[in-house]
Amino acid sequence: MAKVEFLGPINRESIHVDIKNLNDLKEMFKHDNELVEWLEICAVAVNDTLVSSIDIKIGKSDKISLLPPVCGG
Amino acid sequence: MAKVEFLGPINRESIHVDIKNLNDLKEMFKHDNELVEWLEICAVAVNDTLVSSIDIKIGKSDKISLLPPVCGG
Amino acid sequence: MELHRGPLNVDEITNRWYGKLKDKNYGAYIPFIGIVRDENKISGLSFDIYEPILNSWFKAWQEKAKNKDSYLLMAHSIGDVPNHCSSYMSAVASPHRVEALKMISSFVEDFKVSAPIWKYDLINKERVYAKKRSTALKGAGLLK
Amino acid sequence: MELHRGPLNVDEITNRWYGKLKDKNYGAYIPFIGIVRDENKISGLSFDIYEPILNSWFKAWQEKAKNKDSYLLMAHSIGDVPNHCSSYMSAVASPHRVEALKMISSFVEDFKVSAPIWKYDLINKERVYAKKRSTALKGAGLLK
Repeated sequence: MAKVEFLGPINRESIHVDIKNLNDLKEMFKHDNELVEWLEICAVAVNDTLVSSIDIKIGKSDKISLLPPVCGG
Repeated sequence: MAKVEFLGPINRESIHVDIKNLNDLKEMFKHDNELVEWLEICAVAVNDTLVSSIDIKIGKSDKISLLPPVCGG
Repeated sequence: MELHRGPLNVDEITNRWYGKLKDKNYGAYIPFIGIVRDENKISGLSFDIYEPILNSWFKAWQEKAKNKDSYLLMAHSIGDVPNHCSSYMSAVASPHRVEALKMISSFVEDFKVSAPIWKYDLINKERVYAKKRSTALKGAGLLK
Repeated sequence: MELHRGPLNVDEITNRWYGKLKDKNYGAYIPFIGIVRDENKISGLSFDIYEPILNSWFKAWQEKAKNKDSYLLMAHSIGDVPNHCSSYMSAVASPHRVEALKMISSFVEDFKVSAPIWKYDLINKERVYAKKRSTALKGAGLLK
């Protein structure tokens, strides 16, 4: 199953999900009220590369990361 | 008498001159062939302030400095 | 690129970086040092970092620098950094000053909006996410 | 503003400057370090400085900096500086990074064209005025 990790201030344990693409993940999260406000502002990386298409295919060993707004320095 | 100093690469001893304004100095230097090429590129300071008018009056205790092109750092 | 737990030792890092670069025939060397300001009643800042994406972001910048015969350095804190201490340093070395000045500026600005680092205010010993001062990454909102 | 005979001791100056500033609640500190490049067959550079005008030029910049809650520092060599040594350092400390990045850039650029400092290449132990790389000061040619 693909791994989903929630980075920085989202402060949630990673989960494992059985999905075919990012759209499936979007569907899965739709009713997670706590997560909804994060989803609006989070970028998404697949295997540590930021992605911009919801149709990207997800395999069993892929890692998906949710990245909230950043502020280094 | 006013003092004239030649800064940096001009490499000349200071001189003292009896002049009323910078125009007098210009006249005085006109036939100094060695100096002519410096005059074209030198800025002029009176009492350590850069000046832009040839008509500036010069008193006995004033100091005139010729400043060639600069390159610090 | 180096990450340190807690505040950066500015003197040690500055001197080590300069020692590494000074004989390499760069004409201009510009470090940038970020210091935690005492403001908004904080006692300090705290940082989380996602290293894999930070590393690839930095590598891409190092390539850009290399194409201009330049070299980049960076250090950042993980965890808590008290007021008046440094949490972030970066530096550029270039053959000439114009390139170096341009690059340190564009590097630091891109760092602020692209580096996967999360900042928290330390208030009454609690970590409060600095959401208002943060910038959404490119492509944010994909799953909304 | 400090002038040193021969090369600058970069580590000593960097550490001293940072020590002086770090508790003053500046958020960004940017030193600029100029290093003599081994090029054009020189063994080093040499400098003449006219201090009275350099001092008033620097004072005017310090005022400008003060108006933006910032602070400027500068060090320069007098006389000979061998290749791979530093002849020029400056630094700005500001509350925030954007101002600091802007100011170090405009300060260094104005320094190059306004500071009354003359540069010579050291070639075969002779001082050769770096005329081609020099910039005429404002109002140049008044007596021509």
